[in-house]
Amino acid sequence: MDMSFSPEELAFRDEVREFIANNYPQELKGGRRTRGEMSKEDILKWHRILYKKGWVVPHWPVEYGGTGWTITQRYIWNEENARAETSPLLPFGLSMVGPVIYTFGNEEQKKRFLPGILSADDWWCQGYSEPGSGSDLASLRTRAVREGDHYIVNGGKTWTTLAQFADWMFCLVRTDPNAKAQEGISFLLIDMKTPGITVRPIITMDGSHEVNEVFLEDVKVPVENLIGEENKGWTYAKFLLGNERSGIAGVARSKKAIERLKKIADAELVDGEPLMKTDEFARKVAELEIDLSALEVTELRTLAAESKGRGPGPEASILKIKGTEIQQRITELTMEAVGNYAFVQAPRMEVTGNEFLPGPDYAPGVSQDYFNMRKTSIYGGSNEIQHNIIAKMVLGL
Amino acid sequence: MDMSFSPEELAFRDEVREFIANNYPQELKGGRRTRGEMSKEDILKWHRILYKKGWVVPHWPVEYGGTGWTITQRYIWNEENARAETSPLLPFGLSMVGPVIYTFGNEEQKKRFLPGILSADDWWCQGYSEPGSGSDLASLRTRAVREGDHYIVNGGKTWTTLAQFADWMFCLVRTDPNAKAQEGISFLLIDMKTPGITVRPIITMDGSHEVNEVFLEDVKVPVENLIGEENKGWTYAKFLLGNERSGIAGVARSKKAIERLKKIADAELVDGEPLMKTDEFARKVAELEIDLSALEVTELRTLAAESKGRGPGPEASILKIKGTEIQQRITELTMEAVGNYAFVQAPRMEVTGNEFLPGPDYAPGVSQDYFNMRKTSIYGGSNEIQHNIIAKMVLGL
Amino acid sequence: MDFSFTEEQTLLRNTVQSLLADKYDFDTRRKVVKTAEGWRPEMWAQFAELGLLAAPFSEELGGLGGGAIENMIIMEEFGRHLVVEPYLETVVIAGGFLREGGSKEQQEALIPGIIGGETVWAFAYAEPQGRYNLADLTTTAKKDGSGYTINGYKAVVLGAPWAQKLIVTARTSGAQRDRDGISVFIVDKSAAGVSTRDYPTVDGRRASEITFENVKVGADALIGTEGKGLPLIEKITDEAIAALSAEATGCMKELNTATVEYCKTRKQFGVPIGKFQVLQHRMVDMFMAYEQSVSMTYMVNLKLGEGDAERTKAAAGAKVQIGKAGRFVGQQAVQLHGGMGMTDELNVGHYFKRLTMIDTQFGNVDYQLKRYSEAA
Amino acid sequence: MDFSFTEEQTLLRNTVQSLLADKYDFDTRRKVVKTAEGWRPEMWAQFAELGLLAAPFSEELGGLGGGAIENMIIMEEFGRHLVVEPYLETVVIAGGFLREGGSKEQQEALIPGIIGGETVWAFAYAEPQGRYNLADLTTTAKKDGSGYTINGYKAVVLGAPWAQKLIVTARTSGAQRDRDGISVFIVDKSAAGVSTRDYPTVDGRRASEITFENVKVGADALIGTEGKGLPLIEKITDEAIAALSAEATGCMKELNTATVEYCKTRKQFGVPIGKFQVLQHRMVDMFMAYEQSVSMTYMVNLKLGEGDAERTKAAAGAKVQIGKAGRFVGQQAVQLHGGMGMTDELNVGHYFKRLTMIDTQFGNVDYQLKRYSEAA
Repeated sequence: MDMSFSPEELAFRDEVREFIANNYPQELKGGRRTRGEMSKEDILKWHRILYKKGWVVPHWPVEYGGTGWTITQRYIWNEENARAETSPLLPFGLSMVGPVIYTFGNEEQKKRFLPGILSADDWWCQGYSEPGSGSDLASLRTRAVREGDHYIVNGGKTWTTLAQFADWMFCLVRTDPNAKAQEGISFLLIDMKTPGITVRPIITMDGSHEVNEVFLEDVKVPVENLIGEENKGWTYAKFLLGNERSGIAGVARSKKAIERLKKIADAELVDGEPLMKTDEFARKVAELEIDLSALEVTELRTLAAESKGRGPGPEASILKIKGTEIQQRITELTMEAVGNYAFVQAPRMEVTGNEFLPGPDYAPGVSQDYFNMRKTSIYGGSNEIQHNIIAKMVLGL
Repeated sequence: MDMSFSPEELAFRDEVREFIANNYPQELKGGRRTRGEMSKEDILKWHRILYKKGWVVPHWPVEYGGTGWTITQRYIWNEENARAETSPLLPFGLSMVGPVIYTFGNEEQKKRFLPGILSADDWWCQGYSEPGSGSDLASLRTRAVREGDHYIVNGGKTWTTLAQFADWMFCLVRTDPNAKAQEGISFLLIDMKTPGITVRPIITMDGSHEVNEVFLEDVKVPVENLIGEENKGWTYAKFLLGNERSGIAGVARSKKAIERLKKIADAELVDGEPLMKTDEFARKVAELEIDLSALEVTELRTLAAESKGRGPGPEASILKIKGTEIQQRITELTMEAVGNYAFVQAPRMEVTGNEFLPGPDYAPGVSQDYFNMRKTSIYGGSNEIQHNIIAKMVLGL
Repeated sequence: MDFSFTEEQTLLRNTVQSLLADKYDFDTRRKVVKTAEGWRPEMWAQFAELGLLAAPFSEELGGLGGGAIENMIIMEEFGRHLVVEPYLETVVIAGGFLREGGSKEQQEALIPGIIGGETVWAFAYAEPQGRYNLADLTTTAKKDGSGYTINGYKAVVLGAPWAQKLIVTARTSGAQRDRDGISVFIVDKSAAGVSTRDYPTVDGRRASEITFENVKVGADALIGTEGKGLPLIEKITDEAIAALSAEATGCMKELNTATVEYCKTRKQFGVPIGKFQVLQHRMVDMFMAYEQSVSMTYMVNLKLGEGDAERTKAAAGAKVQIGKAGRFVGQQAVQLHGGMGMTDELNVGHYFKRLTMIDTQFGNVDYQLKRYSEAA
Repeated sequence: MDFSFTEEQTLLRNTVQSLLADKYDFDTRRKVVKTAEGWRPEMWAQFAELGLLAAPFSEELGGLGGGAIENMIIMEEFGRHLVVEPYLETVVIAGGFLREGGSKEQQEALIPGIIGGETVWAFAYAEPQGRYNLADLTTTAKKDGSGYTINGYKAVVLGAPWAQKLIVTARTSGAQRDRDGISVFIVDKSAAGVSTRDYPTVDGRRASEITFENVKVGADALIGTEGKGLPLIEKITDEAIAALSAEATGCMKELNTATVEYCKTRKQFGVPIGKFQVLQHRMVDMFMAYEQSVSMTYMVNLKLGEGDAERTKAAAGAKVQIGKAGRFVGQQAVQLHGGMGMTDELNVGHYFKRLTMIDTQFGNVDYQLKRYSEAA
């Protein structure tokens, strides 16, 4: 047992740190803008730099563009990115559909789609949830009917993150209406420019436009865009969800967010003393830091097990539950820290730069961050569903 | 709306206060011994004094011995008893079987049993739970078979509080084995001296002997000891459980217990300062006091509704849940307050008076009180069951 | 001891309920808060017309002879409809200052304007460095002839964009956090030297940052005794807390009803999600949090007339209770509504945001817990 | 980075497991703790024989060359069986003081007695007024010729009834809570002037109150430098915390296993209670609390060799985690076992009681939270 880095790992850390310092776009620095406030090009800038460097998919097999890093190196990579507050890469291509394509796709599909994912020439979005499906993903009702060498797709998807920018959508559709819930589902790749697709924004309570409804009306999708076998889509969907959860603990970014919280609480005054020096606030932050320390080791233990061929497995649900609880709590305490200025509503879209934002620089938007983060215990399989998974798969209940 | 007392009510309070001061037995003063540590005679002393005064069953109808007090007067009575830390009266006769007998019993039974309940010449215990039944009371398996003018009872009861002293047990038995769970149950009164009854102590983890197993082997019970109709016992059982819950909030006693906690926390030192002056402990006590204030008003609201003929109803489940949570929390903080001396094990039975009990007087036994109070969220319908009741009966889920 | 409402009080509640049911549905409100104005002066006029703005004033002041319970009833119903109009600031707070601390002249001059709906008020008390401490003031009022000159900065003055008049707390003597030396003034928002910058708040209201630069007011601008303003300020903010508690219970009531309703109809895995025991118990906990909040709201509103210590405990206790309950109920209502709960379209998120901000207003749970434990 | 155990460590665990499975079943333990002695010296001899008491000592000190990880493994297994014998006090604490602070002579004279099982130690550090503050000492040691004279009172000295030797903290200079001026002494329990009163503890152990009245010790009784003992005391209590954390995870593991097992077999309303979603989620929360505790236990045991600040954070953090998790897991294990969980007969209550007391030992959650937040 050992929690320290080897000299090689330390050298790697320095290399990574230097690369980020030299290459992360100046204009993006400062962190913590939500994607709802960023332009499409800003969102992609860092991706494109990493693509050039060959570091855009450390978690992929080397043959498809992976870096071949060890688990520890990937841990360091994540840590360093969080430390520098780089804007996170979009997961839809890199962590979601990419691995599905290289694992279950045919050679044609790999050739056709992987390069665009790596280069970010193709922007992907996720067509999983439907109005009414929620946590019960398998209840989806979007239909795809084979007609010659096309499927005709009708239905709708919702909570589709950043679909407003998307070139492609990976989509679960029902191809056998008579099969039981989880059977009869297929995994289709759909060009967002196909006629019959309409994207309607959903504004969330914090004022952001991150998610959308996508309406599909007689959308023609070539059969060669089917991944794997027809009616076996649920297998690929579950594989994807398993991948999605593994990064969700967000430990490194939460560490950074706590640093920021502490700085704010140092600047805020209670009776002339820094808020951070008050017993009560200090304790709340300490509890949060301890929770996060524990989660960090829990994640490392999971990664260690993974690197030995075990897992990720249902234990990953712990990472989702605890990770999102911590993220939510950080935003909650940050909002608390700014006191009366928590009232300030910062514009989330169409920022003109002329808005009057009172109070210290760090204050505007913190309440909205808190409101926004409530989504994390709902999406990606709600935390209740994660409890069900552990109860069933780990405890055997 | 008004939360203050009228002049008449204030006069009543003074009368009650004076009566308690003049009549509560000197040797019982000081409060908070658990019944597991008291002799049978000590437990009954206060009861007998109140019986003489005519104040032993303020909640009964006047015709059966009640005082005819208003809801507010009963509230004052409870408050004053808690204030003086009088030892609570046993509920088994006064609050449980007594009301069942005067509500559902025949004239004979009323004449035969009510006087002994009032005078405490009869000590009652409750034969409800069985090994294996737990919160699912209706699953009971103790059988009573009619033979001539007797029932022959076989089976066993458990968690029978203070059965070691009991003269009588009110008992749920199955008289129709073919009926569905809640049907086919009857309500019998059993003389504990009847041959075939064995009482075995259950020692709880705090070292007390409060509860017992009661084995029933071919116990002959005269048919005139059946309450109401055969196979209708569930109705009476539910009536009894409803009554049981209404007093369970324990607000007045919890107030007194918080006072005691605060005194302990004033005496305990942290770096030379009273624990009660530390920010963290003061806040925890404040949270508890606020919870209790809210519960007090909630109880008053329930009583007010009751006095207008509504309720008690399933809202009483709130009183059980919050009341027991608060009682548990008080013992938890009291244990915390004494620091290292929480380790001390005080004798709970067979006290010789010669035991060495280190630390301040208030310390020995506080951990055991905490352990003991864990029972309150289990018995009387576990707090999970109370949640089910509210979900179903109040929220209609 | 009595927890029932009088006939007049029940009538008042019915009046408010039918007005709001008619004119204050969620979609209307959503549109209104997005306009440049952000509120409806014509709604305010209706409030006046129906006597709501007169409810808590005594008859000799031209009111309807009500008090805290009337405020409670109105604010609870306002909470249920997320009413943004500044009843709290104008009637409860400014009205409270005038009633409790104002001279007969001030009362006669100013209360009719409140009751008639002509004057809207805001309460400029918080300062950036002061957080929730009402005595932590750097705004000063210097004696200047028979009047005063006010200099300073007030943060997050809710409702100020709509107001004509301000209640301003300022230091006439003493050091920054002294309890003594604080005074309360009436200032016209249009007075020379008052400048405001307005902005929207996350709960659909408007606020201003206000700078006072050599603002001259007369001797008649002072409410109560010079330098002895803090006890009055504390009393009135406790009255505001009592009213906010009622608003919060209104919000929670709606959230609980909506959540139970949603869970009864929304199906997942083939059954209404309200059949899942974990969600059932969650809703029971939400229900209990609401009931306990109602209890504390009754308590504080019934104890506003008691001595300082008892009033403080009741107000701080109520604020802690509604702060904790509001957070829990709000978060869980969103959680149980799933993605829908996150949207701007549904009312759930709006109640949640308002409850969150109520916790901040006049000091959050932490602040009030400390205040509670320090009260004698 | 590596979270795997060596072959030797796995072997050690297996050894402990099979010994305890064989000799330390719950019923045997229950009988033993009710005897007058309260422990089994013959079990201690077996520990010695199997090399457990040698595990964390270096080979040059006659040990097996292990360290914190070995303590962790042993204590976790001891936690699973509620072992009462004083491994913590003798091997971890006294052994730790000698290893980290003892002179070569002290080590050579005393460690063999620990390893061989001949000497049992206890740690007399807490005082009634001091609560959890290791520096809050009124016990004094006055220079007396080449040696010292000790006077004072120590509270709740766990395992002392079984011990021959004591580690005693005392003030050689400075004021009551000064960090400087604290020294650590070895005192024979049989020395003149040492008097003890023994009593049972709620978790089935024994403790003593100890009075020191003009107890004379030689210069060789001092561990480390006179007046500079506090950093050493802090380091060793952190090692004790690391070991206690492991013990706590052992207790939680057993409680979780027992609870899941019970809920699978116990039926209510016709189904195993483990089918009720509320109980399922409760058990998932218990499982997560356990996993997070294991993580913090690994962390503190891996960081004992780091600088003071980092070690303090790891130890305080672990103590907070196991304090909170232990309380939750213990309470819920009792709750889910219903009435059975309340009985003395079932092991559940005993794990719960031990977990409760572990929180108190060396400072509870509140104390350690403060310590964590004050660590640089």
